Amino acid sequence: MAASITVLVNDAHIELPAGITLTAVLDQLGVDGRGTALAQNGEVAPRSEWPTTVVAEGDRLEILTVAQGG
Amino acid sequence: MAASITVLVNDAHIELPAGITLTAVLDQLGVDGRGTALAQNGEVAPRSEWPTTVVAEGDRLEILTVAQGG
Amino acid sequence: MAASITVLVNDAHIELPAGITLTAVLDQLGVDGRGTALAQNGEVAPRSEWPTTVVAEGDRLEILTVAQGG
Amino acid sequence: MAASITVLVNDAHIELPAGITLTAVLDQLGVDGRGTALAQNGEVAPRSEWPTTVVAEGDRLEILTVAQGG
Amino acid sequence: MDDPLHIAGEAFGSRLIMGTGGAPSLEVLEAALVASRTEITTVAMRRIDPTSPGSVVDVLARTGVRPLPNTAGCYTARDAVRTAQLAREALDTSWVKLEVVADDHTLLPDPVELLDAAEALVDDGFTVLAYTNDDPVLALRLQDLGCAAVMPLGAPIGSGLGIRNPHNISMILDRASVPIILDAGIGTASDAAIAMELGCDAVLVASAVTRAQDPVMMAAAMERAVQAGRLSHQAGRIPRRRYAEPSTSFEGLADLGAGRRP
Amino acid sequence: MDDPLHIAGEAFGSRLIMGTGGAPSLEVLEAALVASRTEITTVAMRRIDPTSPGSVVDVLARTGVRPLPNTAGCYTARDAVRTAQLAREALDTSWVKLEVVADDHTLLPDPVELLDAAEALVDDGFTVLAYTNDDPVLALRLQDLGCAAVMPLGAPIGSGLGIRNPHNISMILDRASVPIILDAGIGTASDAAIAMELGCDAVLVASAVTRAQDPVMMAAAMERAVQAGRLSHQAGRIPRRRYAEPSTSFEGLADLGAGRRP
Amino acid sequence: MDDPLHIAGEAFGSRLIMGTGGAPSLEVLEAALVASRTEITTVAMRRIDPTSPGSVVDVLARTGVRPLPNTAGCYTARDAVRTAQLAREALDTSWVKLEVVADDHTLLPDPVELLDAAEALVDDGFTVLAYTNDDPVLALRLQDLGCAAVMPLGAPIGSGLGIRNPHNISMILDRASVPIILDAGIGTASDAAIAMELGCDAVLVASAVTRAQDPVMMAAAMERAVQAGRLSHQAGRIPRRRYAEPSTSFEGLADLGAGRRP
Amino acid sequence: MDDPLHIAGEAFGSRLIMGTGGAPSLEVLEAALVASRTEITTVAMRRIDPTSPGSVVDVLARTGVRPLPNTAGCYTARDAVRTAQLAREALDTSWVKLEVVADDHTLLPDPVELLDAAEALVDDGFTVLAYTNDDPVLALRLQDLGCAAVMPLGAPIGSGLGIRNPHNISMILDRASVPIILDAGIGTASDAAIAMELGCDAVLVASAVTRAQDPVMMAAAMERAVQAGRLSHQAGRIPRRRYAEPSTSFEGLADLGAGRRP
Repeated sequence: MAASITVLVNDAHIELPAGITLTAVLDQLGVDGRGTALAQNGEVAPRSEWPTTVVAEGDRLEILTVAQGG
Repeated sequence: MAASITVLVNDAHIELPAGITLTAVLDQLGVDGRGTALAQNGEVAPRSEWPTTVVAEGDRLEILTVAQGG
Repeated sequence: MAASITVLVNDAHIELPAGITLTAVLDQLGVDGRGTALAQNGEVAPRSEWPTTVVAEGDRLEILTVAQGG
Repeated sequence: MAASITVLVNDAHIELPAGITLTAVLDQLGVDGRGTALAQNGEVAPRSEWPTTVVAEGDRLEILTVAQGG
Repeated sequence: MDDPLHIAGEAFGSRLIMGTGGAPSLEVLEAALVASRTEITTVAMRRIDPTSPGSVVDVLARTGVRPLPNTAGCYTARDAVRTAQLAREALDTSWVKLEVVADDHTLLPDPVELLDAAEALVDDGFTVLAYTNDDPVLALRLQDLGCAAVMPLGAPIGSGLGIRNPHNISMILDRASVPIILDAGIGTASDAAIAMELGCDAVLVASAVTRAQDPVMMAAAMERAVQAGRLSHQAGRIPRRRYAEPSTSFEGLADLGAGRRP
Repeated sequence: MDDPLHIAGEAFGSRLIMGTGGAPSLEVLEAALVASRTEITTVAMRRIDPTSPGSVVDVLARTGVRPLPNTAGCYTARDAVRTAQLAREALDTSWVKLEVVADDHTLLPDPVELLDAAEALVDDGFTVLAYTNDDPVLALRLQDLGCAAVMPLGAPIGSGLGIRNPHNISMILDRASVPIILDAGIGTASDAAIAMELGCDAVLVASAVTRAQDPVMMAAAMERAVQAGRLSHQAGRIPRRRYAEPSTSFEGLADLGAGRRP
Repeated sequence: MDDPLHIAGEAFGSRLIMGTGGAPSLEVLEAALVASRTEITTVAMRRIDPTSPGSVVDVLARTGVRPLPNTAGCYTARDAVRTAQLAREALDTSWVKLEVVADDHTLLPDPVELLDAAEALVDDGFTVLAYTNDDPVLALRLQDLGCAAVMPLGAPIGSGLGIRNPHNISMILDRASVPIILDAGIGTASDAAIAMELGCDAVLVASAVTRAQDPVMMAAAMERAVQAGRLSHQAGRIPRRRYAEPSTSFEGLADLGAGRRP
Repeated sequence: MDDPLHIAGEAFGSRLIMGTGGAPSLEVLEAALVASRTEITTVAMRRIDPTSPGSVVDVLARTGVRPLPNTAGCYTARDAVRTAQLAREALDTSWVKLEVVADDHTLLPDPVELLDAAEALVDDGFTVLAYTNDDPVLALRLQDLGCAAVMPLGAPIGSGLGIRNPHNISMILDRASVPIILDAGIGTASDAAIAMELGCDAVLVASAVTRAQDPVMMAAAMERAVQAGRLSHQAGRIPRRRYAEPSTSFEGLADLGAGRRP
């Protein structure tokens, strides 16, 4: 039985399976990867490392995307 | 018994004694002559002629004075 | 032998055959009629009357044309 | 026989008696002390210490005064 | 034709009127007229000059731009009326840009002679487009006399000083029932755009184009400027605000661990 | 491509940059982008919002306009750098419009934080287009730090006040060795034309278009205004004169019998 | 008297003319007249009102300020002439501030009626100070008709918009042979200073003082502003420069060991 | 003392500060100082010049005007601090007008060095009056650092261009908790009046007076202009209106038989 972790995504607490990668987080949240960026605990997570970067209990994730801006 | 005439003074009908002079009209109306001018039937009445100018029935008088103005 | 007349054309004295019409004056001066107007002795000469209007000794003619203007 | 030192005063080399004080320098140069300030080797020399501060060989002195300024 | 300009019942696709005066050559004039996309161009009546090569008439014929004769150089109503009548014969048009100036130093209109001339020409069947100063009273009088368009100046002819008194132009527009065409004073493209943004129906430029260093390029600039000003006027500009109004929303701003906005 | 704008070695046919902020809908935004003919458009980085229908990403894809991410909402160099790095990941671009503001009332840049951020981003390989106030000293510092373009404001963001201090913009241009892009404050088309006539290389508009009553029409107005201003700048305007200069010559004036000019 | 203003051969020590219209009370009017140090004040002719307490006549008597009757409210030359003649009887003065307006919305002068009235009044022996718009042609006509002073407006009466077209005022001054008195439009003290700096001989203010929140203080402000502008005009201002010109010399700058100027 | 100016707890009767730089002679300087009625005047620190006849020190002694030393000519915080310290010794004052400029072409302040110097001088016990550009952010930073007054420029030093960006000055005033003294750029008296009408607490002029054709007369002009602007600011000006507002009432208008108003 898979353990679960709690992660702070964009200021909201979300429960995710332990060992989940950043790529899988986006999939699970239904986020289209286009125009998207990720910060893990305040550090930029390069897109090339999303498939191999594992999320840990208590991590702070910022998932950003392109929005209208002046 | 003196006859009376009706005169239009500043658009108001006023009854005055027949044979009255412009000077007397001002007296009767309690108008201080300083800064005052008179037009009789649309013509300027020079101040020097007020004592001798007689007002007739139906005359139009404009009695003007100095007022605030830009 | 044809008599000649002297006419003032645009302030210049020019000798022309007696009995000449306005149309013929333009021809003689090599003026293309397009965009052209004529005044005879200060009066506008309508284009329709050029062929029949005769020029007299001492006439003042203004021959104008379209020029650059603001 | 008194030894002399060479001092850079406002970028000019000047010969002065050894052991001379700042106050004496001003006297010697005929400088009225009013509105005057002194820097010795780039450091501000407080007015109260002028009488006791001795100038050494090779010192850089800046002697400034009040001038017109916007 | 999109958003046409109507003068005396006729429709024009361009809101730029170009004057022909001041061009260094007929070739440059022709190229500038084409670049400006104007449909109306002013011309003057002058004595024939047998020595001059080529003619404005040919340029008009080739470009198909409609000539609008002016009465430039007239100081009296009498001269202006006579000049308009001669132009009518020459160009077979009853349209005239009426100019009656007071002196050749300012080239400003003489109000009394101008009104007299306008009245006489309207009576004689002319379609009068009247060049005037920026006095709202005079503009209204010209309109009431039956002028087909009123052409207030922005600044003295050829001065390039732009629109010196936008408030007057704006007051003229408030009471306008005929087209208001900004005439004289335009120096550069933004001046023309400003005129249109104020609400003018059209702009006339002459020296600003013909005496620019590159008249053809400036004609192209004016063409775009008049369009820009017209579109901008109709699009409804944003209000002026004393302080900033973010174009980028603060909503959804990331928390990147550093200090947030004060 | 005629008269292209070069930024960091890349050439652009349009000198108008449009911001995407403030549009009432993505449909209007897309239509305005098309009408503006812009080739670069600014975007922000914000948290994903699963409830929002459609995405700016799709608009960019359909229109083919290149996105220029900004760092709007950042008050510190640290946040701005982090935001730029995130945008680089999201959009695969090392270009960034750098904004570091001092407060959300004026949205004016914080000079010290701005310089720090610019230096850090240039060091990190970014192509930095720096939004700044109109201080010629700060503009020169940003240029010297290696910014690819300097973007002085005309007036506070979204204020629509136009170019408050053309003299400062002009002094900035005097010492510019990189493109100067007028950013912020544009309210109407003539403001954009004036910016270009001053000699700016390009203009950025956001609110002036997206918040106009008719954003698409205003986008078209801005497109023409920027062209008008650019052409006018290059065509060489006539000098300003105190008095009139006739566009119609007095030569060849007819003598019609009345009084001649005084 | 230092630097007096001459009108029709009479000398005045103050170059500020105050209008009496618009004051909240005769007491405030009197205090403002005193604070303004004016020597001439305009008044109107109106029907006697037996109910009104006190009179402008008493204020004039107490302050010793010379009254200048106006023809405000007249739309025709005929009415203006008649009003001037009545004022002459009332105040025993042949001086008149001539106003002939076209409508009560703009209160702008009617050029044709104004010229007719000016001519008639000059013929009738009046000393005419003519209120006019800022048209240099009309101003010159009034001067040529024999007006003793010409009073161009800065902006519509009571609008407080200042001097909308300094260039026109300046052109009027170029050809002036009688005093030019800036009349109408002044909103604040700096407007009056600017008028004098342009070279006007005097300034007339009414609403700007009488309708200010504190009329007496504003009268004092105007008194100083007119002096400031006059002195400044005569003192000869510094030229405008594009770049800085140090007021503090770099000569004798100390070498304090740090980097010297770049 | 009526309506005094307070700086760092001291009260001054005059709101005009005069700079001593640029005067053609000490005699003219002294006469101008007297005419200006200033109570504070800026001076610089420069190397002694044994050849110069007379001294500013004597002028200060005779006129009793308080000297305010500046740090003109400094490009770094280090130099500015050192100069202030020397001035403190020379003049026994802890007041300093802080100037740290970026280059001698613009004489505009270097924001980073300026902030550093201000902080150091405040820490060292100085009463700092900081010359700055018109950036509202920088002005607020200086105020927050403890400066006793903030002195934004109207335009580059000595340029005489007036107040180029009144909107910025106005935004600075909105957040001011210390006196705001308009410094640099004043060219003529009306510029000073405008500064005060915007709400500035005082004005500093140097070149505008000392380099005028008649410096003493210009000093008198500035004295009145500052008073005029201050009084006007406090008196509460009339609102601006688009159309006319009669200063003469239409009530009681005579019926003189001709046409009444339309």
